[in-house]
Order: sequence, then C-alpha cells, then structure tokens
Amino acid sequence: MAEEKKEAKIVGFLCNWCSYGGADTAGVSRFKQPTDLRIIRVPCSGRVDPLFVVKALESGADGVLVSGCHPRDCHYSEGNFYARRRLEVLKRFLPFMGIDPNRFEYTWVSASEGQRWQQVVTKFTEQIHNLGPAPKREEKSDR
Amino acid sequence: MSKLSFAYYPGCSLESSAKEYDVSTRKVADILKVELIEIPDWSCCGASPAHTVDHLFASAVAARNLAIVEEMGRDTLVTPCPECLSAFKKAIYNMSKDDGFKKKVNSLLDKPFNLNVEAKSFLQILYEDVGKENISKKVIKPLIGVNIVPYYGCLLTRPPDVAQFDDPENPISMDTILETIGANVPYFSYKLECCGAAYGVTKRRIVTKLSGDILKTAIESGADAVAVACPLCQQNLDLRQDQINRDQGFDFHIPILYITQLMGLSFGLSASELMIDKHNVKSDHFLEKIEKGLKEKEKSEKESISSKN
Amino acid sequence: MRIGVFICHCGSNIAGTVDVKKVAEEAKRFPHVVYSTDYMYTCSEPGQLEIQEAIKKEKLDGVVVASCSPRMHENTFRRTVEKAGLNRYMFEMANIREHVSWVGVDKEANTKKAIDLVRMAVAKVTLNQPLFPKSFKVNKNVLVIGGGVAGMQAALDCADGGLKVILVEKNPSIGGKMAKLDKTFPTIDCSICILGPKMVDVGQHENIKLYTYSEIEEISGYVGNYEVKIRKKATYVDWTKCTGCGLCMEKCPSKKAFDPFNEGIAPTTAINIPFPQAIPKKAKIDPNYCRQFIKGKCGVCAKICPVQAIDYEMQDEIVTEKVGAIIVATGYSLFDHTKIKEYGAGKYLDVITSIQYERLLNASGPTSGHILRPSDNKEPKTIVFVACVGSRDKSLGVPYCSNFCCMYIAKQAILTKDHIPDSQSYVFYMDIRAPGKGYEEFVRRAQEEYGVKYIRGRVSRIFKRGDKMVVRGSDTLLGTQVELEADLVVLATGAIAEEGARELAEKLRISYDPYGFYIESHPKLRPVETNTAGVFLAGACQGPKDIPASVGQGSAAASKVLSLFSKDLLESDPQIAHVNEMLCVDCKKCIQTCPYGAIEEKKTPMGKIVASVIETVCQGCGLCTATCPPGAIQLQQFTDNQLLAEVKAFFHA
Amino acid sequence: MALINLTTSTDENFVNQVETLSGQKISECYQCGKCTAGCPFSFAFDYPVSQIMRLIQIGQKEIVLNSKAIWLCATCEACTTRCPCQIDVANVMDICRIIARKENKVKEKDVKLFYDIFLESVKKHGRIFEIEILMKYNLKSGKLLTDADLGPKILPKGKLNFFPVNIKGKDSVEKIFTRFVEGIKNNE
Ligand SMILES: Cc1cc2nc3c(=O)[nH]c(=O)nc-3n(C[C@H](O)[C@H](O)[C@H](O)COP(=O)(O)OP(=O)(O)OC[C@H]3O[C@@H](n4cnc5c(N)ncnc54)[C@H](O)[C@@H]3O)c2cc1C
Ligand SMILES: Cc1cc2nc3c(=O)[nH]c(=O)nc-3n(C[C@H](O)[C@H](O)[C@H](O)COP(=O)(O)OP(=O)(O)OC[C@H]3O[C@@H](n4cnc5c(N)ncnc54)[C@H](O)[C@@H]3O)c2cc1C
Ligand code: SF4
Ligand code: SF4
Ligand code: SF4
Ligand code: SF4
Ligand code: SF4
Ligand code: SF4
Ligand code: SF4
Ligand code: SF4
Repeated sequence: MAEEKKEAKIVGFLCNWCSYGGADTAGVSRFKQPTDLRIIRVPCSGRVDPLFVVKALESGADGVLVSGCHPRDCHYSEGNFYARRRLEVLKRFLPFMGIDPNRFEYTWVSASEGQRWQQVVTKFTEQIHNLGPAPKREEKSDR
Repeated sequence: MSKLSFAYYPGCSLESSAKEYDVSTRKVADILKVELIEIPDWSCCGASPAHTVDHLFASAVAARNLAIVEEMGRDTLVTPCPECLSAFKKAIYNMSKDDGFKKKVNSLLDKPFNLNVEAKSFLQILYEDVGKENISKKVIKPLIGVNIVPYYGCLLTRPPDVAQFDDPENPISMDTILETIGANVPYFSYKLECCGAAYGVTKRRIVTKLSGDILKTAIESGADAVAVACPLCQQNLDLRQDQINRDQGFDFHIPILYITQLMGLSFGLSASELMIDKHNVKSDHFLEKIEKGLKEKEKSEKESISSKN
Repeated sequence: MRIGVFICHCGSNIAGTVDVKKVAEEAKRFPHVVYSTDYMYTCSEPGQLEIQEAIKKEKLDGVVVASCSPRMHENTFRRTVEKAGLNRYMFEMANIREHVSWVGVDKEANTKKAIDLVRMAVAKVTLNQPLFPKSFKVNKNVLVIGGGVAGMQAALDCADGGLKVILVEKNPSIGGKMAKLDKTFPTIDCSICILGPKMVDVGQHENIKLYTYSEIEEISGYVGNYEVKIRKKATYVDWTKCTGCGLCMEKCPSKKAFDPFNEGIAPTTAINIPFPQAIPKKAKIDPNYCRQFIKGKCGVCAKICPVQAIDYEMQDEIVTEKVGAIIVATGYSLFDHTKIKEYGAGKYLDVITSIQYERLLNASGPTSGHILRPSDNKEPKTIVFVACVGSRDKSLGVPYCSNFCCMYIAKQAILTKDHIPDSQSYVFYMDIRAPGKGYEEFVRRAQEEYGVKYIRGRVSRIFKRGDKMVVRGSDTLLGTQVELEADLVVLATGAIAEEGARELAEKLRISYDPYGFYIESHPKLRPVETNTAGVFLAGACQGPKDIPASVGQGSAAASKVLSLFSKDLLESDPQIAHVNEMLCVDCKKCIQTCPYGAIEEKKTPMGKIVASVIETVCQGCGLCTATCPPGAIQLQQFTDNQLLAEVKAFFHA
Repeated sequence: MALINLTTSTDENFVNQVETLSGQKISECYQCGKCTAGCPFSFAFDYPVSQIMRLIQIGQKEIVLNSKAIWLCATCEACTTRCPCQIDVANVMDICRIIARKENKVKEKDVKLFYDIFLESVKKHGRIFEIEILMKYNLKSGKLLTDADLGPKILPKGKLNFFPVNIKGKDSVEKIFTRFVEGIKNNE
C-alpha cells in the first residue's frame, strides 16, 4: 500500500444552533467523514472574529472552515449576515497576507442537514489535502 | 424577426424511406424564411443500436457530426428526426456532465467536439424561434373542418433533463401549431405512448399492438388524421397500418401526416409537392374534407358580409 | 487551577472506535489537569457521582467531560458539578461521540482527534469564570399561533390552568383542517361533532382572547417578555355589531366567489360566513369578488344588514400584545397536485384531492353529503384512490411520508361504501402505514368488511377515455401493468409545510427543516420545545401528524408553558456580553451592531461614557464582541481569549 | 419462479458494475412499480422493468442478463421521466444490455442481429443503407419473409435508394469503430 496520508490541521468554527447541530445530526446518522477537522463551538457565526481565522492560519492551520445558519434562518436573526460580510472581506484580504484564500471557506449548514455537513467536511478536507500542508510561517505572536 | 439560419441534419431515414419529411421540412422552412444549411458529409447518428453497444461509442458516432457543425461556425444543429435529436442531445448531455467522458469520446474522433453546439428539433425551431404569430401569417388555406390529433412519440420531450423542450407529460407544441394552421385538435390521451419504435422488423407483433392502440385511440377521439414529427412513428402508423389491421382485427384507414406536410398544405402547397401521395394510407378523403371546410367558411363569410350590408 | 477530565465510553458508542483509556492517560499530561479517568456511562447516576466525588476529593475547580454533544448533556453535567459546589460554568464538554466516534472509522485517527478535542476543552475551561444568573419577572400571558385542533387544545389547557391566552388565527374562523373533515379515523366519529364544542369553548373562555383573520406582524423580546404585533386584517364588517344572521349572504349578488373552506369545489358569496359552525360566526367580504370593490357599485349588504355592520372603508389594524411564551400550532398545507402532469395537472374535473373528497362526503358540504362527481354530478360507482401523491417522491422534492394519508384513504373508502353500497373502491398504494392503536385493524376492516381492493403499485398515468378516467398503474405483487376505468379518482395529496411557515419561523427565530417543518429541540426527549427559549410547538407544523398526535402535542406544549410559568421569576442566561469599561472608547460600533438593542451608553462614576449591556435583553450572540475594535466588549464564556486558547491548544500539542 | 438461493447466487460485483456504468444508485429504487406501470413494453417483457431493478438489487446477474426484457426495452424513457426516485431506469436497462452483449448472453438474438447489421451498414457507408439492412437481416435471421408485404407498398413510391450513399469521410466513421474496439482490447 501507498504511504498513509498525513492528516491536515483544520479548524472549524460552528454556530451552536445550526451547523453544530448539523454536525451532530451527521454523527447521529453515522455519516462518515475525514478525521482532520477539529470543531470549535461558537454561539453564532457572527461571533467569529476574522482575526481568529487569521490567527489560526498563522499559527499552523492548513485550513479554516466557518459554518453558520442559512441566510434568514439565523437564531439571532441577522448574525450570519454580519458574518458573511466580514468573512467575505477577509477572503479577499487573505492573499495580501500571503495566505491562499482557498484555505478558508465559509458555508451554511442547518441543524437538519447532516448529509450536507458530511459533504462540506469531505469536500473541504479534500481541498486542503490538494493544497498540501500550509507553508511554515514565522510565528510572531508566540514565544 | 432577424433571419434564422441553422446547420441542418436530415438523418438517414429522411434520405430514403422518409423523403417526404425532408422535402416538406425544407419547403416549410423556405416559406418561413428559415435557412437550413445541410451539414457537409454528415454521417449516421447511431440511433438506438449504438447505445446498446456502449455509451462512449454512441456518443462518438453522434459527435462526429456535432464537430462538423462546430467547424461550420454554427452553434445549433437542427434535425427533424427525434431519434437523431436524442442521440445528439444525449451525447452533448453526457459529455458536458463528465469531462473524463468527453475526453474519451474525443479520443475516438478525428476531430474533437468541444461542446459549442446545441441540438434542437425542427419542431422546437418552429414553436420557439419562429413562433405561432409568424406561422399564422403564412396560412392561406387554413385546415378548417378537420380534426387532427398530434402524436409526439417518446423522445421529443423525454427525458426532460436531456430534452429540455415542451412539457414531458403533456406537450403542446404540435397542438399549438395545428390550431394555428386552422385545424381542430381534439383531446388525445395517447400523445406520448410509444409506437413500438424500431422493433418493426424484429418484433412486429409488439409494434402492431402498440401502434394499433394509438390508432384506435386517435379514431375514438374523432381524428381525421394523425400529425407526427418522427419518421419511425410515421412508418409504424402508416406503412404498417395494414399489418396492424391484420394482426389486431381492425379496419383503419387514417392518414398519418408529418406536421410539416400539414403546415405546407395550410401555406397553399399542393399535396403532391409535399409528397403526401407517397404515403401508404391515402389522404384523398381528408384533403377533400379540408376543401369542403374551406368552401363552407367562404360561403358563411360571404353571407355574413351580405347580411351586414 | 485544578482540572478533572472524564472520558466517557458510552458503552461501545465511543469506546468502539476511540481508545478512551489512552485519551484519559494523555489528558493527565495537559496543563492544570490533576485528575483524569474514563467511565462506561458518565451520564448515569454512578457516573455523575464519580465526578462529584472527584471534585471534592481532588479539590477540582474545573471539569471537562469528553462524551456526547453538549446539545445533549451540557445541562446534565452543569447540574452535576453545581451539586458538588462548583460554579456550573466552570465546566466544558468535548464532543467525542457525534463528532468523532460516530463519523470516523480509523481508531487511531479518532483517538488522536479525541485527544486534541480534550486538550482544547481543557485550555478553554482554564479561562472560564464563574457566572451568576440574574432573575427577572415573567409575563404570564401566552400567545398561541394557529387555531387548528392542536392550537385550540393548547389554548384551552393553558386557559384552564389560569393563564391568559391570546389566540391568533389567520382564517376568519378557528377549526383548522379538522373542521373540514367529514368523519375521522379510526373511530369514524363525526369531525365537527367533536370539534364544534371545543371551538365554542375557545370562543367563550374568559381567559382566551381570540384574534381571527389576523396574522403575526412582528415579534420582539425574549422568554418571559415578548412583545407581539398582530395585524387584524380588514373584514369590511364590524364584528362588534355583526350577529352572524346570514342575511347578507342570502342577498349578495356576487355568487361565484372562491370558497376556500370547500376547497373550491363549490362557489360562495362575496360576503360570507365560512361555515355554519364557524367561531366566531361573523361575516367577511372578499374584495376580490365583491362588486362594491370591483365595480364601485352594489352596496346591497350594507342596505340589508339589520345592524349596519358593513364598513367598506375598513382598514387593517395593528394591535400589540405582551406575552411570556409562545405556542406555534400553524399546521400544514397540502401538496399542489397541479404540479403532477401525468395525473392531469388538475385539469380533469373528476380527478380530485382527498380534502375535496372530505367536503363531498360531508353532510354540511356543498353536495349535502351526496357523493357526486364534479363533471356531471353523477354518482360514481368505481372510485380509485391513489396514495402517496406528492409524498415519498424525491423527484417532487417531498421524500418524506405524510403520515396520515394511508389512514384517511381507508376511512374515505369505508365511507364511500356506506354512502354508495353498490360502489367499488380501489386503492393504489406502496406500503400501508398504520402503526397507531386500532389502525391496522381499521385498514383490515376496509379490505375485509368493505371489500376495498388494495393494489400494491404506483400509478403512472391518469387520462380520459369517454366519460371514464383511466388509471394506469402496476400491481407489483403480480408483476404486471394494470388499468382501471374509474368514475372518480381521489388523489391522497401529501402534507407540506404551511405556506408562510418559513417567514413565521424567521420572525420567531426558530429553525425549520428543508421542507419547512419546524425543528424541535430534540426529536425524542424535547419534542415540543424549540431551541428558542419560550417558544413551543404543537401539531402538524412540526411534521405531518394525525389528530390524536396533534392534540397530544397541544396538551404537551401547554403543560410546558404551565411549568415554565410556575415560577414568578426566571433566571437569565449569564453567558452574555460584558463591557470592560477601561478599554471601551465609546465608538458605538457595538450599539449599531446588536440585533436586540441590548447595548446602551452610560456614564461611569468617573464620568466616562461607555457602552453598557442590558443584561435581560442581551441574547449572547457575540456579534458585538466580533465588532469591538479594542476588544472591550466580551461575550462571557466565549471570550476572545477562550476561543483563541482553543485554537492554540490544537496547534501546540 | 424457481427458488433463488440468495446465499450462493447474490453477485455484489454485478450490482457495483451496473451502478458504476449507469451512474445510478440501484438501492434508491423502492419498488413502487411506477416504471412498470408506464412501460409500453410491459406486456411483452418476461420480467417487468421494476422487477429487473429488483433483480439487480439482489445481485441476480444471470436472470437479468438472460432476460428478454433488457432487449425489448425501446429506450422510450417513460420510466426515467416518471421514476419518483429520479433513477435513470432506461439507462440501467441499456447498461444491462451492454453487459449482456459483452458477456455474450443475448436472449433476443434477432434484436441484437438487427442492431449489428445496422451498425455494420454505418461502418461501411457512413450512413445506413436501408434495403441492404433489411435483406441481410432476412437472410441471417432465417426469417426470409420479414416485411415482404411492405415491399409492394414502398418500392413503387421511389423513395428508397437502391444504391448506398457512401459519404466522403466514411473512413473517419470507420475509425470510430476501430478505435473503440482497440480501446476495449487495450483495457483487457
Ligand atoms: C383529507 C384528510 C383527511 C384527514 N382525516 C383525518 C382523520 O380522519 N383522522 C385524523 O386523526 N386526522 C386526519 N387528518 C389529519 C388532520 O387534518 C391533522 O392531523 C390535523 O388537522 C392537524 O391539526 P393542526 O392543528 O396541527 O393543523 P391545522 O388543522 O392545519 O390547523 C392549523 C391552523 O393554523 C392556522 N395558521 C396557519 N398559519 C398561520 C399563521 N401564520 N398565523 C395564524 N394562523 C395560522 C391555519 O389557518 C389553521 O387554522 C386528515 C387530513 C386530510 C388532509
Ligand atoms: C427492541 C426494541 C427496540 C426499540 N428501539 C427504539 C428506538 O430505537 N427508538 C424509539 O423511539 N423507540 C424504540 N423502542 C420503543 C421504546 O422502547 C418505547 O417507546 C419506550 O420504552 C416507551 O416508554 P414507556 O416509558 O412508555 O414504557 P417502558 O419503557 O416500558 O417503561 C415502563 C416502566 O414502568 C414500570 N412498570 C410497569 N408496571 C408497573 C407497575 N405496576 N408499577 C410500577 N412500575 C411499573 C416498568 O418496569 C418500566 O420501568 C424499542 C423497543 C424495542 C422492544
Ligand atoms: S454522557 Fe453522553 S456519551 Fe456518555 S454515556 Fe451518556 S449519552 Fe453516552
Ligand atoms: S353582516 Fe349583518 S347581515 Fe351579515 S351576518 Fe352580520 S349581521 Fe347579518
Ligand atoms: S357589496 Fe359586495 S359583498 Fe355586499 S352584497 Fe354587494 S357584492 Fe355582495
Ligand atoms: S401515509 Fe401512506 S399514503 Fe401517506 S405518504 Fe405515507 S405511505 Fe404514502
Ligand atoms: S452578545 Fe452583544 S450583540 Fe449579541 S445580543 Fe448581547 S449585546 Fe447584543
Ligand atoms: S464597540 Fe467596543 S469600544 Fe465601541 S462602544 Fe462598544 S464596547 Fe465600546
Ligand atoms: S419507478 Fe423508480 S423507484 Fe419505482 S420501481 Fe421503478 S425504478 Fe424503482
Ligand atoms: S425505457 Fe424501456 S423499460 Fe423504460 S418504459 Fe421504455 S421500454 Fe420500458
């Protein structure tokens, strides 16, 4: 057999109400997924400060995924609109920081969409594997 | 309306057993100012035999022609034959869905096909591009007083993902055209039932049963004639009508005419120009009925004018 | 800090694909961890006791449980640690079941992932702060949206329990679908005979305030303190005057108005009382058909009305109500069969829907309970029922089962035989779903006693032959094609979400599934709660269900509200934003961002103007935190530091 | 139907083969029978199309490949158009035919023969030569009088060509055939 694929380091910020529930639904339905992703629960995708994404990518993440409720379906009515606006700006900004914007993705998954979550994780993980490990960056914040 | 012009693919049947369809299509196109430029050195589309061998192979046989159309610098292939249409549409559909498939198809071809051509039936051109307003402008002898049922067959609208034309369960394009040229179109529940397709030679009993059901329903609907848009349907319903009568114990004599022939009649062309006399079942009675209908209409118009005065 | 870590096996649910022992071992090496163990079922009583003992023995001041989703057991364990004297927010969960053991097959990779997640949770809990909820007063009125059988039951139970109920129904009368039905399975009692008295109770209950022909305009606030704007649509009749005498209906010259109550099988008058048992029994003008509105002249009803109730100038009115909880009972709609072309797309008069058939069967329906087919008013002898029309059909976007059609088909077939003894009914079905008490027996009776012929196969096409409807289907048990010539075809159209369900969900901030049905908090354990505190569900708005289940849920939702209101004070969630007044520069960005208007300005004792969070209003979304330039406003329990600590813990193993 | 021993006769590879070649998920079929209900050829099939789907589900390769149904299906697309599970049923039938052809299991010899003669004509001329096809079929199938009654009806009309139309680029058509056959050989 060929050598084992090394796991990528992927962080996911998921809103508590929709996407985290969607990931739970995927679990309850036993929808198999790649194991690279680590999920961090936030109340709302609007809570995700673009800085988190940048910090994660700078401190060694190969990919960052943010997932929230579908537009108009936000538990906090408009949090995901804020998130979308901010994160879209971020995506355009990443290249200027020397980061491949494909390492960051923003998506919507509702609590009932276990299957969709499975697809999102599988696709994003594949995308990150295709990009390969993130180039080593000089770490400013730590040490 | 800017002048319409298309790459034209007649197909093998239209060169021989279904010459009437080719001739009437070209005449009607001419009158409607639709330019049909025959695809140079076109080859057989592969029809149904090809896809029973392999889908790659079938697509390649069809795509050779599509590649020529590309070379002509045209973006639309038009064919009157639904069987050919289906072969082209499926090739385009499968190739555009799957890049690997496309590459493999092109590896079988001398000249690759790059998906820059779409395929349409001549019926679709009539219905969507020419439109009923423009058709009605050319009608000088409306088909008054006759009942015609449209028979679409299987492939013009199915499967809907591939065909992308008209309603897959209740198509109305031919109905609309027939009404536009003055015919009366009764309710016909067998618009889409299969006629038995290409099994005429190998499984005659199947064809005479299925086609027999279609004819029976048409006659029960009060039809004087059946309009078709497919050479195979025409052959099964017309050429095999005596076989049907023999196998099924019927005694039907109902003319089966191409939609283009019926349009040609309404545009004032003669039955022989449209090769209506080349069909198996005679249309004389049907044609007489049209003449009678026309005369009656003229008479009643005259009367109403004189009564107004 | 002294942190304890508890790794759960969940039987073999986790332990089957995660090396839990190894995770517990590894955790011992994380900073601040002084105790780490694994246990078979952590949420069981002994499991919880073990946590409590460890807190005491090891003097823990932070606990991490790695087990299922926090959406499942966070509250369980918070109570556990609280009982052992720890603040309930000094606790974190790592989800190693739904997010690890159930979705990954590679045990080694799963174990590694579980270790990472535990490390991240430990890093976070290290930065947790004790939080303390505040209490606030509850408004004990309840809003019920939807006056079908589920909403009525909920309203009556709440009202009987002493709560003031505001019931909003969008139609002119309450009653919902059940008011249209003839008889109901499985007992075949007359629908309106059992529903009518309930409707009267709702109409007369001193604790119920009824707004019919009204819709929710806007909802603001939070559990215990909602403010609701209700649009009372113009009826053009002053209901304080109208006595329901019906004179206007008799004289109205516009007699071709669409009658939604009769599902369009017979027309009604432009001014009408929807049905004889309507509550409230008041008239209403349909301006789409009224000549006064269309042509500007008529005025017959105004002249005839003995109490001068008619008011052509009437406008919609918005009223505001304050409530502490909301029960949503908006029911369902039926699949539009005109989308199914192969069944005639609604063009054949003698192919009707099941709800239309209920009206034909109904003694107070347009045919006075005589089954007459629409095309020629003849009595049909051969009736074909088609099951699963617009249900269990991926191609139409409705893959789910509509739950009650199998049963009402059996009912309608039985009733058909009662009405027309020499008739023969056929049912095309795929499966018979009859799992309720007495249901299977009921379906068997239809076949054995009433001679209904069930054919296992789907219908491919319906078309006309002479004056018959030809139904072409298959009998898959025989493996053949079959054809029937029917006088009347009844399509069992499936249940779909009520139109407007999605818009209402957005106003309520509750979630809905891809089909528009509302999502409950937990499908088994919290079936009538939503994820929004104070909003409950009842009836078919949550998913297709029959009357017994709808009524059961109505009562369940009411009891949830009653128990919520059993306290005078509610505790607010302390996971809310908090301003560090030293850092705030009064840029007001947070104030502009907060969707709840939960932030105001205030002056500190030092005279500095800063942002300040209104604790009862803040919902804890954290939008402000992500907005604040100096990081002055922090969402507690989800601060920048806490989240970044999680991120770091992942990368710096 | 004879007893089917599911332990010994279930062929999962066949299920996979059909699924891969057709791109359809066979397990999605819930046996509603709508395809059979609308199939114009049901009356002539030995197994109605929904049963073919079922037989594929339980891996009954031999029964499926030896059925008449797969050869009598006319690809009319009624089943594909109406399947509530959005399965391209006609495509599945087509794939079964292709597999049967590859494995030389052809229940309806005449149908295959006709297809082969048809394609031969395409290969030879670039277009089909109707009279040649009919004559060859009659000879090879041994059914000499097939459609003999139609001759007098059609020949006098002068529509049929008595000589084949050989297109200029007929070798480019022939190459499609040869490259395709080579491709198969190379894969094997
Ligand atoms: C043909 C047929 C026969 C049936 N027969 C039976 C039977 O015999 N036995 C049985 O147990 N079940 C039967 N059922 C099922 C039964 O109809 C349902 O179980 C029941 O109606 C569900 O009640 P509900 O209150 O949840 O919804 P509904 O009856 O749909 O009531 C919902 C109410 O909410 C209102 N509403 C909707 N949206 C809003 C809004 N935004 N604002 C305000 N109000 C709103 C609606 O106008 C309606 O009055 C049958 C169903 C059909 C289609
Ligand atoms: C094999 C199997 C698998 C199942 N899987 C699922 C599933 O996956 N999902 C699902 O939703 N449902 C499932 N169920 C159904 C599920 O078990 C029931 O829905 C559920 O247990 C019903 O709960 P209950 O409290 O009403 O009854 P029970 O669970 O039966 O509880 C009744 C309790 O009352 C006690 N009791 C009885 N008589 C007396 C008495 N006289 N005095 C005092 N105590 C008494 C009993 O000892 C018992 O503890 C399954 C059932 C079976 C058999
Ligand atoms: S805590 Fe969660 S994971 Fe552990 S036994 Fe209980 S349900 Fe299972
Ligand atoms: S509006 Fe007047 S006439 Fe009509 S029902 Fe009411 S009281 Fe009677
Ligand atoms: S004014 Fe309108 S509602 Fe009143 S009687 Fe005339 S048509 Fe009927
Ligand atoms: S209840 Fe019966 S008829 Fe209704 S969708 Fe389910 S299976 Fe079909
Ligand atoms: S967290 Fe901030 S934005 Fe969200 S509700 Fe509270 S104060 Fe408003
Ligand atoms: S955004 Fe931050 S700095 Fe600006 S007012 Fe709000 S808390 Fe103060
Ligand atoms: S219609 Fe589709 S789902 Fe139904 S039996 Fe045929 S293939 Fe299966
Ligand atoms: S495509 Fe074949 S199987 Fe499908 S309906 Fe047509 S003849 Fe029957």
